[in-house]
Amino acid sequence: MKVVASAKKLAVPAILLVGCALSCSVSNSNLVDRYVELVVMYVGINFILTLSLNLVNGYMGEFSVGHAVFMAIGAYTSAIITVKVFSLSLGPWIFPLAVLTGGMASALAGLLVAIPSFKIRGDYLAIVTLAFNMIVKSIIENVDFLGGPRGYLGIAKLTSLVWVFFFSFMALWVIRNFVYSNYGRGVVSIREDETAAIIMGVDTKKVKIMTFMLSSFFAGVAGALYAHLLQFISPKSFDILKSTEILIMVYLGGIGSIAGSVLGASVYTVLLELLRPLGIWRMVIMPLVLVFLMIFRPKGITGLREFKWFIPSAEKKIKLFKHKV
Amino acid sequence: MDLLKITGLTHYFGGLRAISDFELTVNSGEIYGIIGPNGSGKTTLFNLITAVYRATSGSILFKGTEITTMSSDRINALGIARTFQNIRVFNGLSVLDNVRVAQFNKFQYNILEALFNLKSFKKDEALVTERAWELLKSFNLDHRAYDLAGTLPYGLRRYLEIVRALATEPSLVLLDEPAAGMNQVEISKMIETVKDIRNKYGVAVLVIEHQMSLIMGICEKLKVLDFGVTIAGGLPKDVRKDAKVLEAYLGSEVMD
Amino acid sequence: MKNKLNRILMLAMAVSLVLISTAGCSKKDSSVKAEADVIKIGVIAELTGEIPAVGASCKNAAEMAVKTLNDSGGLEVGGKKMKIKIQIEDNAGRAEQAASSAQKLITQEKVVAIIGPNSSGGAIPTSEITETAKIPMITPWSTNPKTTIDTRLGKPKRYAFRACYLDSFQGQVLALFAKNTLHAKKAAILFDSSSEVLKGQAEVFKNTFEKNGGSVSAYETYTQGDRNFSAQLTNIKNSTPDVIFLPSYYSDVPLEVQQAHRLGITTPFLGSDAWASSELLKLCGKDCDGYYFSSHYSASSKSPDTIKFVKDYEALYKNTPDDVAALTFDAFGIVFEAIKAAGSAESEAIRNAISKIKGYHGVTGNISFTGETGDPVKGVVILEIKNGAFNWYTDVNP
Amino acid sequence: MRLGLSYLIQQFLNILQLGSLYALIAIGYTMVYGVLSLINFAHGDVFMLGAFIFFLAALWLKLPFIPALIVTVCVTVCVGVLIERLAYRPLRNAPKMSAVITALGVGVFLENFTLALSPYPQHIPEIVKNRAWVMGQVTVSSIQTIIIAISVTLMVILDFLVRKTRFGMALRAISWDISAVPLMGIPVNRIISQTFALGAALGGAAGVMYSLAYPVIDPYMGIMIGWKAFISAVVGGIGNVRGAMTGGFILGTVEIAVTMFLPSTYRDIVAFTLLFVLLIFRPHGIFGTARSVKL
Repeated sequence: MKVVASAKKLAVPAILLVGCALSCSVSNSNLVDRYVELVVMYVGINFILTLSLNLVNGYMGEFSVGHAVFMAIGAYTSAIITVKVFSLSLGPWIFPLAVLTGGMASALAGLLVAIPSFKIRGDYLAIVTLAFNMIVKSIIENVDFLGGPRGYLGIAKLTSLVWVFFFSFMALWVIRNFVYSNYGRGVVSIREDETAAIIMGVDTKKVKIMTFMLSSFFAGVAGALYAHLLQFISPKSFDILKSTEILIMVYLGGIGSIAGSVLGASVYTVLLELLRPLGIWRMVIMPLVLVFLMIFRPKGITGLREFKWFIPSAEKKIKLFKHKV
Repeated sequence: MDLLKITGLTHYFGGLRAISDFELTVNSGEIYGIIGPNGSGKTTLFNLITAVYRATSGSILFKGTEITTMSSDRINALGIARTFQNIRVFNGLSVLDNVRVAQFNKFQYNILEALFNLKSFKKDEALVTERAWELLKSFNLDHRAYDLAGTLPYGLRRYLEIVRALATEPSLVLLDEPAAGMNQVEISKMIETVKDIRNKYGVAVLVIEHQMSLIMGICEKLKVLDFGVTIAGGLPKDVRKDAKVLEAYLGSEVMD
Repeated sequence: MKNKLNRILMLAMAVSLVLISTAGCSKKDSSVKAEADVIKIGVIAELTGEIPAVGASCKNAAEMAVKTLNDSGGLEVGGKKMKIKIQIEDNAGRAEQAASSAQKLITQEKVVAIIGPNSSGGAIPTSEITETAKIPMITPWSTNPKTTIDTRLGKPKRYAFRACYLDSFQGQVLALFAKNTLHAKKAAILFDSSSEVLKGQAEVFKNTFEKNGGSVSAYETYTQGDRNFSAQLTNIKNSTPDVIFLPSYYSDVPLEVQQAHRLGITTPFLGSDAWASSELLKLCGKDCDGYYFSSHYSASSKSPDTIKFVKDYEALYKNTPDDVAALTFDAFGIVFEAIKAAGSAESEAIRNAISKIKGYHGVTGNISFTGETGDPVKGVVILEIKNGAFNWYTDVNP
Repeated sequence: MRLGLSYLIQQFLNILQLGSLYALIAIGYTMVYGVLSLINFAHGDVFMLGAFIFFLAALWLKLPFIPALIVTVCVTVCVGVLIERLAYRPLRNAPKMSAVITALGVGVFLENFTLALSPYPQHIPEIVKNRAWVMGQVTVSSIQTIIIAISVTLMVILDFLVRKTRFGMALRAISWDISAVPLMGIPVNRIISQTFALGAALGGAAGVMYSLAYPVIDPYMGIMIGWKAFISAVVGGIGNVRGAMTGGFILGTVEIAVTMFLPSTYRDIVAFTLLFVLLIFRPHGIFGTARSVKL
């Protein structure tokens, strides 16, 4: 028994270490096609985005439609740090710090949505998030320091497969811990019945702040990875179309499920690349696939279930979260 | 000391007076009943105590603290828990999680400890889970602990609500029609449960009920409301004989 | 239940992995086999997304350029005739898709050069990838100075070229044209502030115009997708300018001009290369008559190359070629010329040959590269809209 | 900037024109939301289809204005009903958000399908002779007049339909409680189809008038205006027809007023910040009310 327990304790760092080593050797050797590697990195970034939005839209049952705004804040903050604040030679070492700072800046911005959410709910909160997305995009367009609509340039290519793996894994692990803690139960209780939750002692304001901040933190992390992968960001990269793309990945995969986010992000990203030979018809077929998937699997691919590895061992026996609506 | 002391409580819905000049004192460990015809303002009273509504005037003191302007979760942290007339368990959470989430105020760990799965987090989680199991066992709900609350039958959901309320470690529980829709056998089981709440957990109970058998079986004191006005109060045997009460109930329900 | 989900997850992951790798491998095999007598060039175009018309023109011109060459027997490389094959990828007008298209073209299709993307938002990330992979790329239409410059090092990128002139040059030419030829003292500007290109043009115009003694009486903006300009135009009307500089995409121009006329504005408009599409004539009707704009080329040019290009294009696509089409055609011309000069279809040799091109007679005028930067030396054409046609007015060379 | 009376009148006319178009499209959102609690994101693209069908009717069939308008409205009604049948009805009992995502998918499909057939923007021929009447410094155009007149007429008719007819009563009953309605003998499916038909008709009509005012049409024209109409519907209180009309005019006013007084670069920042603030003070829009919860 003891051996099993200590093995379990080591599982998380072990997976992290092996994964990092593996992704490091893959990107340094020529084993994997650069294109495949790039697509895998897109999948990772999209997974972080999807999972972080899932926290708000799936677990908490709100409808945030402006998730790209947090990505933008993380991307711009981290880019400024690696370009303006620290010299180029320090870049690679400062990178994880820049990513985390980007995430924190974005988490602070998450407060701006969390506080209205105390009073505003449902479709009205959706409009608040939409408005926030438009406001920030418009501000970036008007600030010359950020390059305006021309975009922010001179970003070094610091995102590698290793970092994408590392941050995807951290997002998965941290959000899993959150979801299966009492904060996470509080989040679901807000979705199920906010009035009852607050009467039963759930500090709903605190839970909402935590959820929005955690969600926007990881969106910011994804934004930072995105910026240092493409080496170019502009307000257009974070417009309402990007937000709807993330939204589609969340509902395609399945709400309130970490496995759903893994599947939603991978299926969407890979399909978009696989359909390339269709040329202009790719973007006609893609939404059709989505509509058919929704009709035949209205609850997303995972349909509210969870992959058992993602559930902490103490919680395994519990039947899974099911959705009211 | 008085546990709950309500003085001059008045509440308006628009122009309609739902509760007027209400007075109530509940002592520790007491079982107090509130009866009255439909629409007499009983549930409104509970909603005022738990801050779902804000009182137009008057004061509510709990353990000597003014709670009239407090938020619902703070009031709960002070020691008031309740159940609802139309059951409101968290259908999408498991039975166990329903009981665990109600211990929100009991958690010592902070957000970072939770996010990084640290020792203090695991210790607290284990403690809270154990307490949840104990409660579930003593109310015979443990065999359904892993099921979603939404899949429980009506009667069990009523008990789950009571367990959830007790999980917040209250000193006063407000029960809103706990025996609604129950038959005589089930009612007598509920009577035992309510007595248990007081005797085993030392919690005072304020109960609203239409089922006179339950009220008369357990309440030490009674208050009768009609159209928001207190028309009688005192010991159950005195209230039963009160002329005004008989008049208010005439035709609507036969007492006992 | 849970087991089923595990299986679904595993299956999905396995399937997608297999699909990606087989897609990659099969492509690799075919390209290895075909490599002997075919040169592969990649095209990244905005077929969907916000500027699909640009992508459509780019695709048309690319297909025509390659077809013309292959029909004439192919390209002479080191004494051997070789055919050209193009692979067109859609970037949906988004940066990340431009990057993945470029990476796919390079690693899976093994192209020797890339033409495109046209928008700077796509061209900049693409140029970063081609720079690493050492594959030359020519963007037909991205006028952003940063496309060919490595901002971090402050040096020109080695493998990034463009077929068009720079915005700064165009803005200066237009400001001087307004001041000297149109004799304007007060100018109003209305532009799409969400477009990096148009905002740049407006800024350069404003600076140059003010430096040369003019004044800007109104500086109004709108955002992509706006259709109602009445508020801005009313402001402009009240500032009584002599000329209105309108760096707007051709699809917006007719709306702006017609709404201005409806509001009783009679001040002449002056446009930039964003006007240059034959669609403008159809869309604008008589409303745009008498206005001037700058362009990369003139379809009514008397140069025999241009006449042939316009005739061929019209025969194929029933449409007058716009400047994106002309620039794409020239980008292909430059690559073909470079392959011929280098006598090799190696990327590095092509890159070196492109940087040495002098006085290439393109559809859009004479194009030379200095060898130092990827920006060509070429002139601006000023066109006048008259009787429903674009007429050549003057050439301004650097 | 001179703020003469004529300037204000001119801008007021601009507000009326823009606002009535927003209002017409917003009604489509709000009615569908009322019966199904579904944000019909494909509505902006039905509006776009309206403009394209009008273009085809005018160019190919060479129809004059009124017949072309009628043909367009008929076709968009069919499209609207078809979308409901094929894409939304199978999801009637699914989670609400799945239907919303389906709507997004249908919208993207309509956009890119149109794009694949016509990558270049199209120009609407001058089907209505445009005249401009100059009164002092104010210019009134015939197209402006037509747009405002038709929109207002349509809105009055719709308001009458919702408030006074059996259909309207059924509509309001469904939006109150869809599960109780079949018990009262109301054919739910038929009413929902009719609602979609009506919404699509207004969207199509708005597309026609939009392309009169702004005669360059492209497949993506519905995205931005769709979002803005959705915002109008929410500002007015979603589910409320009069609220949607008011919301449309409010959004039009804010957009134009901001451009009047501030550099237009800041229009979006100011307009959306106002929206943000409005929702903080009126969390359910202007006409919306919180559904009270019974404990």
